Amino acid sequence: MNVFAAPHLLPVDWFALGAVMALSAGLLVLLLLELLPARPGSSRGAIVSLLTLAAAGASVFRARGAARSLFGGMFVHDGFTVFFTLLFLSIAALAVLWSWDYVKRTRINQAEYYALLLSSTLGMILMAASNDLITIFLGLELMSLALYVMVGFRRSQLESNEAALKYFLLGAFASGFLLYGIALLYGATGTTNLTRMAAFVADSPLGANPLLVIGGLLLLVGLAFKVSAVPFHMWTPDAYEGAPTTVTAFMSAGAKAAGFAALLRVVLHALAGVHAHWGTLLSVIAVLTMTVGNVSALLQVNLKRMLAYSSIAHAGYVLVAVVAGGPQGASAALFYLAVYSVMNLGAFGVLTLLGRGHDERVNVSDLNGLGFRHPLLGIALTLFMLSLGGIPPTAGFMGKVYLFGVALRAGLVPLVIIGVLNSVVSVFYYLRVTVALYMDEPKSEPTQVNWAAPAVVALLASLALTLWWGVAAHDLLMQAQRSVVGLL
Amino acid sequence: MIPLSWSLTLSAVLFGIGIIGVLVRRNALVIFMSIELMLNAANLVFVAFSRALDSVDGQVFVFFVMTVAAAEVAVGLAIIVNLFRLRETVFVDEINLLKG
Amino acid sequence: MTPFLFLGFAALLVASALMVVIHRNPVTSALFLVLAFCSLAGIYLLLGAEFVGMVQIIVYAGAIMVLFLFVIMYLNLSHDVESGVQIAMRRALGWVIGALVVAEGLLLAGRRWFPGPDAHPIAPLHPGNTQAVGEALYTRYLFPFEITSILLLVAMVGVIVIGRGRGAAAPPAAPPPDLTRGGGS
Amino acid sequence: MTLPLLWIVPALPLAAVALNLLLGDRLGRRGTAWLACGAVGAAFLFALRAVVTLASLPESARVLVENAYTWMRVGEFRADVSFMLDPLSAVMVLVVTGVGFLIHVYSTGYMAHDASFRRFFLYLNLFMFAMLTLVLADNFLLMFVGWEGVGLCSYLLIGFWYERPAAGEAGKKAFVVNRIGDFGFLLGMFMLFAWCGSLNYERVFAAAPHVFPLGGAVITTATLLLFLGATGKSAQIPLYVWLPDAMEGPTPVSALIHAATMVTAGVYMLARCHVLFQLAPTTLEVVAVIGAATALFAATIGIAQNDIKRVLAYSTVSQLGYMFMACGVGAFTAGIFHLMTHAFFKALLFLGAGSVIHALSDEQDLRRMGGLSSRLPWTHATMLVATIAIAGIPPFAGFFSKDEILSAAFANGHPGVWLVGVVGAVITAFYMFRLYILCFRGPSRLSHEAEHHLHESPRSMIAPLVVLAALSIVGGWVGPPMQEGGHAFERWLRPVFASGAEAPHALPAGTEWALIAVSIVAAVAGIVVAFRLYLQKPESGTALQERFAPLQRMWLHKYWVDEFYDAIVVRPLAALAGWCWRFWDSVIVDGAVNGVGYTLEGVSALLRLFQTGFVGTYALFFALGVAALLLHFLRH
Amino acid sequence: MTFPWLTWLVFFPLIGAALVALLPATAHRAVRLWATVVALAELAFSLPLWWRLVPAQPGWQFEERHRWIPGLGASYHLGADGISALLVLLTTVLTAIAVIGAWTAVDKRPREFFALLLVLEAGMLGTFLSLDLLLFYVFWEAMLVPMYLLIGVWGGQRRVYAAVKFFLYTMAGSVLMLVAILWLYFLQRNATGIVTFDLDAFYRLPIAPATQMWLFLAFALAFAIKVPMFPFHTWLPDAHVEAPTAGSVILAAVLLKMGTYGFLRFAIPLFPNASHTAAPWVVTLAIIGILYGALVAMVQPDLKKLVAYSSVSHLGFCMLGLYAMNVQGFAGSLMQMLNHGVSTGALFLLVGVIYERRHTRAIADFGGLWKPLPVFASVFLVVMLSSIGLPGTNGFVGEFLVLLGAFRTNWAWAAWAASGVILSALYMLWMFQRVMFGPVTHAENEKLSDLSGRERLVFAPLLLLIVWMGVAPQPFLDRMTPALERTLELSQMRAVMSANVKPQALETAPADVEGAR
Repeated sequence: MNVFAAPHLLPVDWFALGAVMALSAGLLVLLLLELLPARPGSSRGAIVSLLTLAAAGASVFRARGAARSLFGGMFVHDGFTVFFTLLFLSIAALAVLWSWDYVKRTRINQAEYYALLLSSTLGMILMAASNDLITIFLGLELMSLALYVMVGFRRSQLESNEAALKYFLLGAFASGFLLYGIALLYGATGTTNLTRMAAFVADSPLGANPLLVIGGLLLLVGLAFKVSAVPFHMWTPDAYEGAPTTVTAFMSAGAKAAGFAALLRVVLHALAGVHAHWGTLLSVIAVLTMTVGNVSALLQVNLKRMLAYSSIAHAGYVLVAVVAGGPQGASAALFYLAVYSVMNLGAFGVLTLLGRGHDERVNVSDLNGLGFRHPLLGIALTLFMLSLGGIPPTAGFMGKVYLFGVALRAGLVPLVIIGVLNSVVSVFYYLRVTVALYMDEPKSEPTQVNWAAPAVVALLASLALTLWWGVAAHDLLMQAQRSVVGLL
Repeated sequence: MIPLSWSLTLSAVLFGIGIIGVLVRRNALVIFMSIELMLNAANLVFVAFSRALDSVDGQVFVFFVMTVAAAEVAVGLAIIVNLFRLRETVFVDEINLLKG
Repeated sequence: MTPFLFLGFAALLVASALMVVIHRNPVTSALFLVLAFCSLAGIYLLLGAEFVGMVQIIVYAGAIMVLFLFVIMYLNLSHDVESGVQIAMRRALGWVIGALVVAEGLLLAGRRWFPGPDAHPIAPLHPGNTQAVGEALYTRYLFPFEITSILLLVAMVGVIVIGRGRGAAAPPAAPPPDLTRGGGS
Repeated sequence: MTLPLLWIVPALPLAAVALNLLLGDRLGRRGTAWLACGAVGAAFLFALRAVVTLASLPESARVLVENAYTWMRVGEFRADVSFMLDPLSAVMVLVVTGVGFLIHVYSTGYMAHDASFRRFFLYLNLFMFAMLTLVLADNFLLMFVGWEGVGLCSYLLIGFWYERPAAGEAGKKAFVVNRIGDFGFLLGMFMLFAWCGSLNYERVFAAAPHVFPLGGAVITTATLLLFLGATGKSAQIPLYVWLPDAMEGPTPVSALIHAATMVTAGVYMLARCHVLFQLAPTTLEVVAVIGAATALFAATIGIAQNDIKRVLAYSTVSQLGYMFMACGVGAFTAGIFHLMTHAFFKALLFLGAGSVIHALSDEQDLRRMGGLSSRLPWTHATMLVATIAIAGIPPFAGFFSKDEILSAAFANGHPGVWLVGVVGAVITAFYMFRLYILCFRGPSRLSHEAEHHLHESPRSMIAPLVVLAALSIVGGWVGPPMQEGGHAFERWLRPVFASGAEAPHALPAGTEWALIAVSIVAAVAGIVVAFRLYLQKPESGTALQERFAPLQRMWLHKYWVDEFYDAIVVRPLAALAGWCWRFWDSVIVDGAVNGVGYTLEGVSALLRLFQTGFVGTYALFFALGVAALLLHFLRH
Repeated sequence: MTFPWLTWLVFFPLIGAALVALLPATAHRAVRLWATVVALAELAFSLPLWWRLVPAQPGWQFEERHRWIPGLGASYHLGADGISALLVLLTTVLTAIAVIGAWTAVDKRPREFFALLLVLEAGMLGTFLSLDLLLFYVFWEAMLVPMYLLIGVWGGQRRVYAAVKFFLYTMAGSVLMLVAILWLYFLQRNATGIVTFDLDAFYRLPIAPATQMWLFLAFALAFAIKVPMFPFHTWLPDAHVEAPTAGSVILAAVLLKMGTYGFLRFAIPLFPNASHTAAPWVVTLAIIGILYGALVAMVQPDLKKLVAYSSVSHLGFCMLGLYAMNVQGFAGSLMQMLNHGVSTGALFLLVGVIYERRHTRAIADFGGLWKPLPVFASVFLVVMLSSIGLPGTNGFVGEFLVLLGAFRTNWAWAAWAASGVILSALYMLWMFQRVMFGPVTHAENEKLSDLSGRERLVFAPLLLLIVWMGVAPQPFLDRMTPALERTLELSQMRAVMSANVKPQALETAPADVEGAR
């Protein structure tokens, strides 16, 4: 055990690692608490998780300035990590708030639910923070396993279970590719550490080595699956629709962001040297992703499915930033991911209020007339939709402006034009929601809304951020730009 | 000594068989097995390279992969069992409630 | 003599892998999978990775496949009936595409390729491979090692959640699955 | 200069309009009548005063300008609201206010029982304002204001009895046809501004000789465009078609607008721009020919009409033709002279006709009149005077002006025009006396209740008739022929037309007398024939009609011109519009827009087919994706 | 001036909207009252732009500039000149009138209705006053939302279709403009190293003619759809027909002007060379629009649709004037914008009045209305006359100057356009004849009530404006002309400046990336 004493092995900055440890601890606490019987309808699960997240956030925030590289460069604590850690923590926090009442309503047993939520958050953080393919892989698996279970959480329901099965099978399939890719990269570069890999790639005549190419390609495929980029997106609508709505909200924001975090680290950092050769490839994927996502969403009447497709499309937008590359590209991706997470969580969150008992399905027509009956809900949903569509003065607009601006600067004119036209197409189905909210009358009895204090808090929080980043984007912008400096 | 190319080719073939298995079978369990084949193909690559590069890391990776695989199998089988409970089938082409 | 052993194991591996994919009976597939794993373990040994070889046998062939078999038995699955034009078409497509991927990979790899540099001279493969692995595992790879622990924990929780018998989690009156309801309009 | 207060002349009717609007029905009929007539009367007095002031000036300096305010000024473009009085506008303003005043008075009687009495005088005063603006303007733009303003008022007054569908139709027709003319006027103005850099008369006329070469293409185009405007306003071929329909309006309106004042605006405009027109001989030719043609054409139609007012309408068109003929042959003075006399006797004719119609309780068909001479002595007498005047029997006013035109045409080398003019004179005399006879002489063909209600008009209507009759007799004496150095009227106008070289009648006295004789003979011939055919032996008249049945029918249907325009212009336009909307707009343009949407939805439906819900399919696409990516790198 | 006048002007309606929205939903009277008060107050606040504007003074007046997103170089920059000041006044006047006009028309959810109306006003004012391209775009796009809701919630039968069409069509045009704006932004950055969206900066930036063409096309598309110019007009009739009266009024009176304003403020001065190259095409479309709009209007069976198509025709005049590229044309165009705002706004109000009474807009359902509704008919008459440009009404001044300007550039343009004057008289008078003249054909029209006191109050200022701007337009011209002349000089100067600039790509120099590494 002298190993642990060896100082050069563990130059651990405990605050830098704080998030990881806090989450692990919280996870254990949650599980252990199950030993004490809870009184019916208690919210201790939620409370504990919120405390955990708060603690994690606090510790990371405290060490936000520091730049550390732990465990021989496997876990790096830099601006990038901080940004994403805080993002994931807030996503999780919002998800908890949304779930607070939802899990009670749908009789999901809380301890496991929140435990899994925390662990998948942990997985995401690892994906963003790790500078080594292995840890990325482990983090991804951690996140995914937890999500598989959460998607299938309401196992007595056919949809939920089917969704879990599809997500799981395809996910495992994808991680097979991912792993093979890692293996080949390891072979080609002799290391799994991204920094060393970058160094190696930089000073070797590249594009030539098939191992590297295939490896990078398969790695890309694995991550593309997680961010649901076309043609690896087909699980998305089904999984999103079948999953409990809160889970959908959580994964639509978190898993995607985590996938992109890893993608950014790999593509823009480790394989920066090859990135140039991949421009066309990524562009094609980006275009396909945007277009397929938006166009498929046009005819959806099931809101969750529609939003699922829209999330695919948004992945496409972020991919444009990835194609643009460089620090600008990365910061644009960060900016957009933050914005997207907030507005998307908001949108899905509103759906959690609408689910009728056990019927997860929410059709657009279920919203008929809600806008005037529940003004807050109406305004919120409308603004989220506008933001997703990129209409000012909302965060979504600023995100698109920055993102497309960066892409334009990188000379990706056709890509940008396709992108903006796509956003027009998307507005068509986002508007359908507002049409239902304000312009249609309910045919049957109106959908009832299950208000709950935590949900309202979450709603207001997302709403505030969506608007604030829409009118005053400066701080977030600076944050995003500063966060990528360490990365590239 | 065994040339690296042999092991790589072998792993490639194994990986391919895995993919094919996933694509052609309709029994969720068998599909899952094929996925395990793919993982093993990856492992083979790791081992081969750890040999070629004269570094132990590759083997350590294999160890992690196995752990992950075990975890996946546990969860996956649980899901499949649950599926069978609900649907009395493990055939993936009899399951499409969610589509369109 | 090693090369011949390698080729033998390789042949066995490929054959049994193919059987896994081809054979109709899941049980048989599972057994062939065990065989495949064993032969793979053999190859590991030949590549000088004793520890991995052993773990391969113990974990995979031992634990994982047993779990598989157990499940198959538990669900007592008989032959898969695989007939009908649609299925046939999918099978054909599957073969073609799978083959395509492999072929492309091999073609691509057929070009001049080279492994990366020797990354860690500090951990030479001296006899006593297990020790080396162990050292690496508990020093450089301590962090991932810890993560795997959480990973396994999560897996356990997940299995409990999903595998737990119908009860607490189930709603008193779960609505009957309405199979006509698709996703779209 | 403030003293002569030009602007008050148009301002007075406008003020009346404003008061009329503000006070509304509180005024009562009496008040309204007083207000309207008073305003116009006052305007007449002020005009008179202004003219006196003008006359007091030395001949060379006979022009009064008065700038009210700047209307628009953008860059180098500037248009003022400013008025100008020179001998020409003096004539016009006196005619307008004078005749206008009489007609106002007449109307108080004529419209006495109409429901919307107030609205009538509102419009009438508004018209006076617009007409005076037109006449007094000192730049083209302001003239255009009056020009369109009178058009508007004529629209309103024609459609005054809006319950009659025909009235609304006629009003619209009048306005639109006039717009076609205005279109020309507008473009003409643009050309003048583009070349002369101003729209002010003085500047334009000063600059014109220098910028426009004599007979140059530009000036010809410009003047032709202006003339197009004139044809619209003054009902010349090809745009005369609105005037006959305009008879749907109340008769005083016909008298004021469609006989005495508005329709002569075109002639006034030509006279005003004579400098320009004399730079474009081609245009003058066109004017002369068009004028002559119109004179004859309209006259022939007049023969066959049975509606008393329509006959008068066509005679108006024809007389306007004479005026243009005059301008065309360069005898602007003669044109204005005839304008004035015509204002007198034609107004009188209309008012008389109005009196008849009034007496016969709105009967307008000549075939149901006759023998009224005894029953309506005053009307009969005055009408007779007017008829003789228009027929051109000396010493009545019409003779002098018409004769001057004809001799000028002959003198200035347009014998063809002259001939047409003479023929026209015969026909004019003929149909005018036809009208007179059918109306006043012969047996009564009145319907019974018309007979019953028959009564001479009130004093308020008779008085103006008498005044006008007087004018129709003496009006021409200001311009007797054979004067040394031109007659009084000519001398009065000389400051205006001096600039343009007015062709002097360099005719030997003998020719002069001969021409006079010819025109008198022509007139008498027409009258005699009329008497023979319609009074002494009507049967021969009918016989004649049988002989020339086709001709008769052609005239009765006005040469089918309306039908022709309908087929050539109106229907195609309507068809085009319908096509633009139903096919082009709805199907093509909007179709394209919606098409995009439909296409996208189609693609969407297609994409959803791939989302089968089977894991197998998804895995297949997944693998395909991988294959595609590998292929991409295999390619290089 | 120290007081942030324009900011107050832009955001006061928002405050008012919030205030109205917070009233109890059932307090209809209070809602109307407060909405009116707010609108009138806003009108009062906008008056300084008339009194205190110094036309001759170059540069922006009432200017305000604050940091907004320094990271992007976007600033909160407001300012007015003769052009925008007049349009702002138009906006405030018409909004006030629309609010009062909608008193009785809106019985369904008046609170939300009036609140949205005020929000819309804020958006429009922001669009006219912002001098930072990003800010401009934000207002330009954000303003779609309230209009969309106004049409979609309070509209007629096919309101949803119309609303969505309006939103998507307009947005489809403007997104490309956004791309162009970003392009400009990077051009600026590459050329001068300055990071800014400020209009003044772009006014100083020479742009290669080839590049100009692309950027111009992007801008022009956005504006042309808003105007709307000929092939892009089909959203307009739908939107107008479905929109509630107040919506139509605002839409016609103000929203369309944003397109023409955009051309005048951005497209022409920023891309003079491209504008000059494109002028023949733009003018051709404008003239087609004039004639086509008039023709199609002629055969419309629906009053509102007729007025909508007449707008297409009138806006054609505005475009013609702009692309005459001389000061008369500009002035005429701007006058025409104001005129169209007043006249067409009034026309829509009139149609609304009659729709309120009869719940139909089909011309065939009317006839002989003069008898039961003399006052209504007279007002209608005057408005119609101004709309067909009779001298003495505002319509003439605009049309005349436009045609004059056009003639000076190319006589054929003026000739074609002038024939539109005939057609406009044709369709308007024909409509008037069918609606007002003749005997009363439908019994239910017999006992229609004439304009109420409130309605007269609504129309009085409009009629006043019609006459004032027709008889004494000089105050307006004085205010706009200097600004227009400056715009003209600016574009000519920029044309020379950019004539021989080489086009350059936007890709960042490799050094850029290295620096970031």
